[in-house]
Amino acid sequence: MSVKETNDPKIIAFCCNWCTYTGADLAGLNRSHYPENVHIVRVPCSGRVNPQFILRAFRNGCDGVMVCGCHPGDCHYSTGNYFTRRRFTLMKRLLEYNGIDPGRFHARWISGSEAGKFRDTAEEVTAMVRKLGPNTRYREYARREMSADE
Amino acid sequence: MKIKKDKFKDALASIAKEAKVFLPMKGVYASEYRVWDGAGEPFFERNTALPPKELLFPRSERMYEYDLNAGTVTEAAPDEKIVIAGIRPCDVRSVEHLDKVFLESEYTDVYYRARRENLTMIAYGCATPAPTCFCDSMDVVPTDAPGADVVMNDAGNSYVLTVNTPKGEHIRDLISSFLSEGKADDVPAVSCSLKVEKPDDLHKQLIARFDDPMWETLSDACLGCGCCSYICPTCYCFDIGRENRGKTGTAFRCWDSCMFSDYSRMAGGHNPRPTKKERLRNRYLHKLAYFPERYGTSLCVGCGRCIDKCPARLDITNVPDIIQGSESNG
Amino acid sequence: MSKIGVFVCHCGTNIANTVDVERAVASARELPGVAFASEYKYMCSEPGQQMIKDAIEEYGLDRVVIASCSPRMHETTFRKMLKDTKVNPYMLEIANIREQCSWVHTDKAKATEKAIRLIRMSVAKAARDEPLFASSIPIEKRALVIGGGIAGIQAALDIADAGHEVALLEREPSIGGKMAMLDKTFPTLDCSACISTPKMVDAGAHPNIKLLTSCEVVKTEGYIGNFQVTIRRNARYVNHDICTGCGLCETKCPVKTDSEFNHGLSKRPAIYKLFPQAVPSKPVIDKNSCLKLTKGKCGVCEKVCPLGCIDYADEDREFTETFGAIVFATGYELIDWTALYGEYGGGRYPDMLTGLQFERLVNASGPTEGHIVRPSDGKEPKTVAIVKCVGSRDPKKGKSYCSRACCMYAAKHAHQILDKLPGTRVFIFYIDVRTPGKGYEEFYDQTRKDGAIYVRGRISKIYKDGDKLVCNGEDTLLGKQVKVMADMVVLETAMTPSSGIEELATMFGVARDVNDWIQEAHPKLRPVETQVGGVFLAGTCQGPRDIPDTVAHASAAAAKVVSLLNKSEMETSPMISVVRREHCCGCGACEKICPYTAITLEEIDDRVGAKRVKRPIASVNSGLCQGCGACTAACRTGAIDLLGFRNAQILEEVDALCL
Amino acid sequence: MNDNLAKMREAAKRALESGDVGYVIGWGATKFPDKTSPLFMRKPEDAERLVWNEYAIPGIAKYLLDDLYPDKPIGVFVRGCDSRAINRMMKDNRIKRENLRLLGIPCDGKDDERCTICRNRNPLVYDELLWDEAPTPEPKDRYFRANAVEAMSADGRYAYWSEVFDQCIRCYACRNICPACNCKECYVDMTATGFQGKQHSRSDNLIFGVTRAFHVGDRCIECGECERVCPMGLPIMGQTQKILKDINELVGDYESGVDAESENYLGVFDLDDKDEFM
Repeated sequence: MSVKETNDPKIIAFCCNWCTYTGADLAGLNRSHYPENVHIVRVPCSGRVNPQFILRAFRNGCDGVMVCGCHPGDCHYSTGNYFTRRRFTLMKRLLEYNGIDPGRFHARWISGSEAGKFRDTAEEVTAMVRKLGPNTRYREYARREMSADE
Repeated sequence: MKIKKDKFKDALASIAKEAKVFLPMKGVYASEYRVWDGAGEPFFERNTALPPKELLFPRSERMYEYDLNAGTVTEAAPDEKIVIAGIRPCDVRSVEHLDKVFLESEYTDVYYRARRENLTMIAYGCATPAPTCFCDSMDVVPTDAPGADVVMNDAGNSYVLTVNTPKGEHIRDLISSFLSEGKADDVPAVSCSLKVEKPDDLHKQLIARFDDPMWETLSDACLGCGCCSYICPTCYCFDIGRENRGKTGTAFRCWDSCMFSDYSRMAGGHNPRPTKKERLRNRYLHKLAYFPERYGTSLCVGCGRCIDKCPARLDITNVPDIIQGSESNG
Repeated sequence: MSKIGVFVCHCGTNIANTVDVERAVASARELPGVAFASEYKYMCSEPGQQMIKDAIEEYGLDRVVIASCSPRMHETTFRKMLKDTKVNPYMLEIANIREQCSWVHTDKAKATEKAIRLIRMSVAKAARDEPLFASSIPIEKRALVIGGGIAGIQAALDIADAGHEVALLEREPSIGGKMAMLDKTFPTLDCSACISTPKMVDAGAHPNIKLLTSCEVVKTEGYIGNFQVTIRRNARYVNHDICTGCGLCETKCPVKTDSEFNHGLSKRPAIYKLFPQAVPSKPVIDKNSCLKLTKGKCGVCEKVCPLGCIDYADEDREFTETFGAIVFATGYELIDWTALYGEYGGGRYPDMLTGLQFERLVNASGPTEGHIVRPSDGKEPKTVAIVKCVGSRDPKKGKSYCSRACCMYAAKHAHQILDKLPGTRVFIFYIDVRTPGKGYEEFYDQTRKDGAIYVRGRISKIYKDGDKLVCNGEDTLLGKQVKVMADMVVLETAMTPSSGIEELATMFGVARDVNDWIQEAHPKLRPVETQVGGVFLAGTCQGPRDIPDTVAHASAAAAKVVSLLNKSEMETSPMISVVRREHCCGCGACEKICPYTAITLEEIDDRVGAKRVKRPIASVNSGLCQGCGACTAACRTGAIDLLGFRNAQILEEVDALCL
Repeated sequence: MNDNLAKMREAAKRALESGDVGYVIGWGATKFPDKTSPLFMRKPEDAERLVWNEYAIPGIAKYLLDDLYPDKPIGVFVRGCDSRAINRMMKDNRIKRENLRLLGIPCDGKDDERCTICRNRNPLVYDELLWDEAPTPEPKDRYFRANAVEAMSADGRYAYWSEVFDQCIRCYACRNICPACNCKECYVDMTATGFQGKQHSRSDNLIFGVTRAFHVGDRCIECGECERVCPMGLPIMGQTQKILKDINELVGDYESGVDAESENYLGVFDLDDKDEFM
């Protein structure tokens, strides 16, 4: 099974427990539908997300990555997302600078009540990543026959 | 036998029909033995930044792949024929040393063997040693490489070829249409400017001075990076790792360096070589004492790469200098 | 190898309708480390839980993955369940296949695939779970209430009545705060002193309350249940242990200086009680105006004191006490309008008063014994202008917020003027009239009926013309310029946080909002807590409010304190940061990023070669750490990690998704 | 022998003779005229081996991390770049000022491309200044590498960095010379956590490159030593320059190591920070 055959992107979303994860749960309660491609990893705070997680996700085969947390000012831990903002503003630019398409990495503020925004973001990111096709950059193929580096 | 320089590429093209040809070439950032694309110019003026060991002992090598779902293990079996055209005599000597380690000791390394058997070396007799070169002090003749399959020397507008082995004869047959008669004995002698005087029992003296304060001075400026090991043609340490993906995965090995602090760190945290002093001493002793003790020859071939590239300008030739100095002083 | 049990819940049909549960179970069974996998209709039900317990017993499981609804629903339930088993409650992962899978997807095949991936991620994370143990910290059953106004008094009384010791700290020489200065309280017009002084006396006499007047907090360490607070008692120069408060000294003191309590409308001696009903009812010496202390001359009070209480050698003294809980009741101040409103004369005209000055003026125990007269000439005013929102709702010059109490006390002031000086013309300049409180709208109506003239508009300029204060403004309802020739102007100025709040908040690590009010932990659901465990809020330190709200807020804070102090120890979450000492280089990046000051650099003994050295490493205070993990992302080495969400665990989840 | 070298030898000798310092770090000759090697002088007579010429290029401050608990202060000759390195390591709590004896030597610029972007030839922290400061010439484009890469297309940038990191041999010389890379243990060696694959593959090399840059990023003192020491001659300042360029664009003038107090960009925040996330 070659990765290039399918275009069913894998998208990972690091979501803070207090806002976005709750917002995603609310999307569930509302029965809002979005693509199956988005998978949430629960973290206590977006400030917990180490930029190296993103590199690892691209390395091992994610086609898109999201980092989501509370809106600035709403952090459950009062200041975590301010650091997230600084950290990922730089990281996003650095990734683009290294040739990762901006469509593959998204940082968003989604509150616990913004179920609609979560759904819309999931749809939007999936569409964008699907258009870009499978990610090969920074990708480490586990087996030789799968190697398809550019 | 001779080959006109303007026929050299045609000859390479003939070889390239049945083997992957590597030439010393300039890269965008550093020179190395690169796959010849049919057009690239050889870079004979200096030895390459990277040694040829990568072709036998890759930086990172997949050893086997496994699939627990299918219950299969697939071992890598490199079978690509490789010809290095223009390998320097110092580097040929380094391959001879690697052979000792990977083939001639009680354990044979299957991956190395597979690659080695498929390798043909056409040496290029060195006419332009760099200021950091000292191979002739390490028993290498710059213009000759008995360990190579073919030796090639610059003779004005042509190269003079000497065939040493059956593999060499095969190369000769492949390129016979470009060859003409010619003698090899007109190759002028070449001498390195950097000379290293070393006593015959250097390895014994070094081991005797295991606790000498000189190691501290020698390692003062060491940064503890792996530069010297990785550009050394004879450093052969590796680490084995695994890339697991669920029930499938790959075992790989990759270069490692005894200059790294975590190289000798044990699981419990103890490190028998806790500082750069012990680590640099180990590397120098490996080159100049342990290997000679075991195999009867210095592991250092005098290619000078480590002197040239060391960020702190450490110089392995200072070691025999100190011994020689204290010998002549004492 | 771990022995993971995977339990997939149908949630009736909530999950099972969209996810092929059987397939999910079959696929989970194949995962590395999984020893058992099964499904059930309702995992959270009694039989569901029993099934998990039985499987743990039967298959010797050491960790559990439950694929069900959101962990926000039932993580606690399942943790509690695991308490009765051999599996540590933190060796549990929940794969959210309801809210984040079956409810949001329709294609059963695809949803099943996704559920399988989510379960795989949870299993991978669970394989790296480690047993965690909630630790408990002992609770010192004493509270410190900072600020002795009505909020502090109320909180202290409530806590003390519940049987806990309270220290009530006040930087002034008496408790009482702003409420003690007020004349009457709206809307009932009962006398402020009549209702607040008994509370002051109660607080002073309560066996569980220790008054710390003339005291300030200088340093604090520790955390919830165990704050070590260093307090400075400023020198009083009067030995309160023997002083009976007879007041002789006050009458003989030759100094006359502005009375703080009367806002400069009268004078007081250098040895003084803040006000007649002060608690403690004993004087102190103001070292800045006392002749003996400033010039070395005088000493009258020492001579007249029958008990020898005067001690000019008294010094500031620091002491440290331990408290389990802290209540901030630091109150408010009025904004300094003179610096902001040059167009109102900037404080040059004596007949312009702030609301609190007016309170003293109209107060029977105030400088004029309650007669409303002009400070400049002692004449009764015939026309009074009351200007609201001075500094409030004025983002350009003052504060953007509404100070909440002013509408009502402006009405009260108008009422008092009309009551005491019938026939006076009272103009109230306002932006809006806000009367959200019991009886408030009725009071406002009554004031208008009494004759107060409400003019909608800001005053743009006040200047003196003869002995009149000319107030220029616009009536925005009529769209006409108005000019009032007033004899007296009362400015109802904005409330701002008490001075010193920044230092105090910083000491405790408590956050402030943009206006420097203390930030509550949650604006709706945790209005009396701060984000620092064990530090609570009472009254206007959190934002402007009136007396009833302040008292309610204070009692709420007291209830929180009491429920904390009723425990002898408190369980803390074990999902906190941990430091690998051998990897930590002590750079302090984590220390700066921690919102709870939970990380400090600690010197540890280490060996470098043969040398014994001391080196700094990060150290996590388990009482303060809330488990946000911000520190982990700041650590380049990865020496600090978050239990329950370790770097390696998150990476395992990533890897498992990528399979 | 030039005057400045005489002053340096004198200062080193004096310091060693007085017994105030355990040793002094400077530059010594090698067998090759165009190369110097960091020199550790332990005895007064060692000062005679000191050299100071256009090849006295290697950064020497990083060696302070090899001896964090010296019995006596360590003497170090400090140029502008060395002084910023020292500030950097002091800010990161790695070295203590009282363990240092800083001999300030205003630099005249070296025979190295990276010195053309130097903003501080004069040392910013020192105990004594051996000769007069001279103004630092107007530096060339601070972001010369980053600007060049930014001008490429996304595919071009990926191709560019792939070519660079395909050549990377992961010797970590860049890490080991860098004064901002001052962790006790590097994340690279934390194999149990697994942030960094050990394979010498394009992806793991690229990930090393980006991670190194991000870890150094707001701490980079722009000395260029990472490039100087790279045995493969890789233009890796292009990564750190990009981060510094972005920081300067986001919050205005930002430089690391000019003092030992200023906070790191990523260690603080501002409520009004630019928000590029929706």
